[in-house]
Amino acid sequence: MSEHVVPRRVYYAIFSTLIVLTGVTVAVSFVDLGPLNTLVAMTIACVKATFVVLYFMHARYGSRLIWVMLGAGVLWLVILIALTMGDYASRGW
Amino acid sequence: MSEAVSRVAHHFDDAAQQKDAATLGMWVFLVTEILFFGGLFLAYVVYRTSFPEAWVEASHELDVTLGGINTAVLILSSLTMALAVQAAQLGRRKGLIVFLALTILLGGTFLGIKAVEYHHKVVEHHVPGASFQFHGANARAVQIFFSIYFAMTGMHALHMVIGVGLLLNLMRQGLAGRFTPAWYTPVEMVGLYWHFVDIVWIFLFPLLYLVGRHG
Amino acid sequence: MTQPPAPDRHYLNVNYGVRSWLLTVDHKRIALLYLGSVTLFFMIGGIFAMLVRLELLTPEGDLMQAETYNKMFTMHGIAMVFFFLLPAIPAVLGNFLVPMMIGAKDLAFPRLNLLSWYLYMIGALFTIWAIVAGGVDTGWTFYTPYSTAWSNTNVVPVALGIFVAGFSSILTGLNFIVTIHKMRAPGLTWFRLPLFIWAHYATSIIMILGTPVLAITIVLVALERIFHFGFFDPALGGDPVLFQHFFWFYSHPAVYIMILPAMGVISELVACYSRKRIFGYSFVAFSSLAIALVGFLVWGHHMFVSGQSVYAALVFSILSFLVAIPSAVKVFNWTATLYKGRISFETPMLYVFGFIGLFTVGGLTGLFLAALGLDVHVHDTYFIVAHFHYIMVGGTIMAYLGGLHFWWPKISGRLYPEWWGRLSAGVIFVGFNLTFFPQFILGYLGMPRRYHVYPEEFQVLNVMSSAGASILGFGYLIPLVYMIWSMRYGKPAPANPWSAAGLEWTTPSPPPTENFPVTPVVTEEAYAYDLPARRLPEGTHV
Amino acid sequence: MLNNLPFFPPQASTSAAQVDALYFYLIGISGLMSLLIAGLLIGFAVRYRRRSRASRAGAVDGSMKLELIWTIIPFFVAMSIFVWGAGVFFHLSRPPDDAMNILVVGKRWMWKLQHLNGRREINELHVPLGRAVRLTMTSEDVIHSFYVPAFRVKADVLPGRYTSLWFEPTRPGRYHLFCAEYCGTRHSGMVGWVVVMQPEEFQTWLGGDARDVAPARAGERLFTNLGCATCHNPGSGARGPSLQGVFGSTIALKGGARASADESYLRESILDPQAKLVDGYEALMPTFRGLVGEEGLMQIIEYLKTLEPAAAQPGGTPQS
Repeated sequence: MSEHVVPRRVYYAIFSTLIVLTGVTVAVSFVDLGPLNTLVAMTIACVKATFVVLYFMHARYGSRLIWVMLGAGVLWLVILIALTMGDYASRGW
Repeated sequence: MSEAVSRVAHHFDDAAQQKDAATLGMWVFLVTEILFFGGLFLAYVVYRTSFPEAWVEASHELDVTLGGINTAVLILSSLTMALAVQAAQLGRRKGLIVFLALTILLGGTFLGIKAVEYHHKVVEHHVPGASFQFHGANARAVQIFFSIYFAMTGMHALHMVIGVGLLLNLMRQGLAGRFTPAWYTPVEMVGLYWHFVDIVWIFLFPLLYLVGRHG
Repeated sequence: MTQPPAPDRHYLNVNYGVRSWLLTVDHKRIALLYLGSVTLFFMIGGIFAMLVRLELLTPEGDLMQAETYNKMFTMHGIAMVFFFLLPAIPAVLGNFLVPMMIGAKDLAFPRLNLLSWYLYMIGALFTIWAIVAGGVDTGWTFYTPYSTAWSNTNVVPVALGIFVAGFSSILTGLNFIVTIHKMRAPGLTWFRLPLFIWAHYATSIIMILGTPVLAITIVLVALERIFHFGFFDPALGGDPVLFQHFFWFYSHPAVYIMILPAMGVISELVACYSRKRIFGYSFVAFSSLAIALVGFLVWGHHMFVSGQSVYAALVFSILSFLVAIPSAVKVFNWTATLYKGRISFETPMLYVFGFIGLFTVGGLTGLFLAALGLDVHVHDTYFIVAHFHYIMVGGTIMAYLGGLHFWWPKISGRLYPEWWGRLSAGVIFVGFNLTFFPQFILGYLGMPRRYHVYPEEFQVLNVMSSAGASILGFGYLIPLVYMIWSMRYGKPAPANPWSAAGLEWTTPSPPPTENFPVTPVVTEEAYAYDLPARRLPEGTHV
Repeated sequence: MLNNLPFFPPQASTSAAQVDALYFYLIGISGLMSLLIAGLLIGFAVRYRRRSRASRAGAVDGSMKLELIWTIIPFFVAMSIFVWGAGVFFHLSRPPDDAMNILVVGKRWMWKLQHLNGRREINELHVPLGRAVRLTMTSEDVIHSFYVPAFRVKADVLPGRYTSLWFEPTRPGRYHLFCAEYCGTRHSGMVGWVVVMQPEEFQTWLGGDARDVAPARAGERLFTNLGCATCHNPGSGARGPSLQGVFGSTIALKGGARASADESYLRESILDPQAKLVDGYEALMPTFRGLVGEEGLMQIIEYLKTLEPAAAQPGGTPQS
């Protein structure tokens, strides 16, 4: 009944990638990229989160349904932030 | 290996259906957690766009090294958690106990470092409310930053404490030999929860600690 | 379809005693636990409603003080919204029927289901304690900065009660989603599912994606009120309009949590009593999903005059018109189902007619509020009060009573007294319209909500409304009496008194604990009313 | 035009007629739809009741054509309502430039109003017939909402921010003023009257005895007492940006952004100077929060509106 067993070296590889990415995000934050800083920090965080979801949480081997659920959760967060910020951004017009 | 009795509840047809149901249920719960923390991220986005300078000033009050160490500690605990789940999957009871212990230890370390940071904030009067003091002109906006900082990291720490409690419970069950390769669902479910809490911190760290560091 | 041997053992008499009820994990018993607690809170909310209506008989505030009145309408709102309307159909009818309709033995997580009921009761006890300890006067919407800085009533205890009860809703939604995905009987594909299941699946999505945002809003309100963390209070630098975004992001989809299960019940009833397949099955099913999804994009129509930007108001207004379309499609499909059917007028069907009529009025008045220019005038007036009562009372409660009567034989194993049922449905319909239609006129005249005293020229309409409220209140007592009466003295019910289609009717009434001796295999479409086995010999009176 | 209809609010402003027209359009649509649905319900119920002999042949349980019809037609009807509603909303949210400005401060359970010549009123507002009036409103505590049903206008009054609404009265008389956002114990007591008078009557009333100093002059006195003039003077080398002709101008901010100096910007700059730093000036200005109340802020802003841009203003910001 055992599902897909992820070889250990994959876990170690993912772990080291995450540590490296953490270092990168800290380093990049000390470089002045103007508004890009936040964008880069968030992209790196999303990449790290995707790695954790795919390999540590076995989403890669799980069913399509899990991906739909996760996608819905993230999309709803985006809806919440986007429509609210829509109000804040357009107040000055 | 002891008889691989798979404990199937009466209302399920077979163990696979039960495991699928448990996994789907856990993921749906994690979606509610995404929306729960999402509210805090909304407050963060709204107030950062309203007070950009104050955000930079306030973020400089946080200790990047402690934050960075904590991030590494949490990522390491995710690794040990994943290895614990794998050990349970392969029936290596000793490995499961060791990795669970390591994850609990790392969780404790994270909470310890967090306690140090909170103490530092109390000493510096950065806790919002009556005791809040901040030189500089942006005191009101900086106080909002710290309101959001304590709400986010406090809620995250609360989830860590719950996670450590769940892990201790897993240790007790693991020592009693309840997990077999045919039935180790609780270990995997706590694993999913733990990885989620780690992902929340992966977003909290840059958003709170790394704002305009180049200034 | 052979009639399974009616075992004398069923879920009600399998064992007795308080422990067998308080520690049950049988979804049917948990549904009855919810039935009891939900009815209790309906009565509590109803008493507050009567006190509010009595006060409004006269323009002066002579029945009670201003703060008492403010606590009355606040507790009416909280008791009705969070402790009756949100759980009613999903937790009572949903818990009982979702497993039976899909041929499962129980929900996916029975213990989680019992935990949901306990969380609901803990939240309820918090709220009752807050009522006893002096009540709360912020309105069920607890807007800031009034709720966090100015009100000196029990805001945090009630907020905590709602926070805990919110998790009951989340766990129920989670249970339904997993059950519907993973535990359907063999052969029961998605498009053979009863529309009751589709409606509860859409409702569960809203429970999962919306309720957590209310939970975090309550945490932030508590942090701001107790520790002065500045989130929503301008004195601390926060923005009160941000609270309204947080609150309405959940609270508008919450009104779809209240109406979607009602629509599911109506789809079942209209098909059964027309002896005909539902018209446009897939359109009605997808309308439920469309309402659930688009329902999350429209919350800004609660804030057209609250300082929100003009352009954001435009976006929310156009989206609010889009969310009205699926509801209209459903009403047209129900009406079309009646065409060339064989309609009979038992009590549940009377509730169906009541529902379709009143929900249409409720929905159409929603268009008034979505129109920006009009909402400026009618926002926060009795026009809004009338609109949402037409949907909540005229819609959800009518469908809840209809569903309760329809499945009562299956739940209790007894038949309710038919003529009493029809009488009470009529009284409720008349009382309802007399109560709430005058409020539309009051609203356009400009009478604001939550007013303890009001100008004299509004008195005539308020007296009519209060008169209607007493008829409505009396109308609701009648079913309470005869339903309890029927538990002991009602005629024993056959397995399928209405010759309805649906797996839940293939088991004896009341069903055994495991619902089906052998898991059924589904071979036919949903609502297969024109199959010979289902055709009623002419002339038999049901 | 509809002023004698029973159970109907008086039409006393230019926008009342527009809102009512939209209201009757919607009543028409809803009436039609309700009759259609009710008619079909009752008709089918009678015609196809269980015992009736009507033929059931051709019973159908779905038709794509019908579904499309009753999706597309409601969609276009809904869009027509949306467009009309948005039109009225834009009319309601755009005050004419020549509107007469009146300052409103909402305070738990009363309305404090002040005309520009200094005349103060509590829970009463006298306005001249046929002249657009613009209210600049703020609250000293919780959210209130200024609502005059006869004019069909309403706007929330938010603490910590200015909101505004406008109307042009078309019919003399006394009309209800309500607070429409729940604000605590005596929320239902926070009511008053809007009195529409003939223009000449209004002028004599305005010049009446109980007259306070005009907000602009009171603002000037505050401007000097609080020491604003020490930094904000038109002379070159002043530490603060010159405020000559600042109201309505576009300010170049540090970091390249630009902001239009409306009442909210000026109020925020007095209470949170660091929120928007003017380009080329140091962040020296202390906050005046707590030193000046809501009315004082309004008076200072009225004073700033009276400052004309100096003739030869080197690099002065243009008057909008």
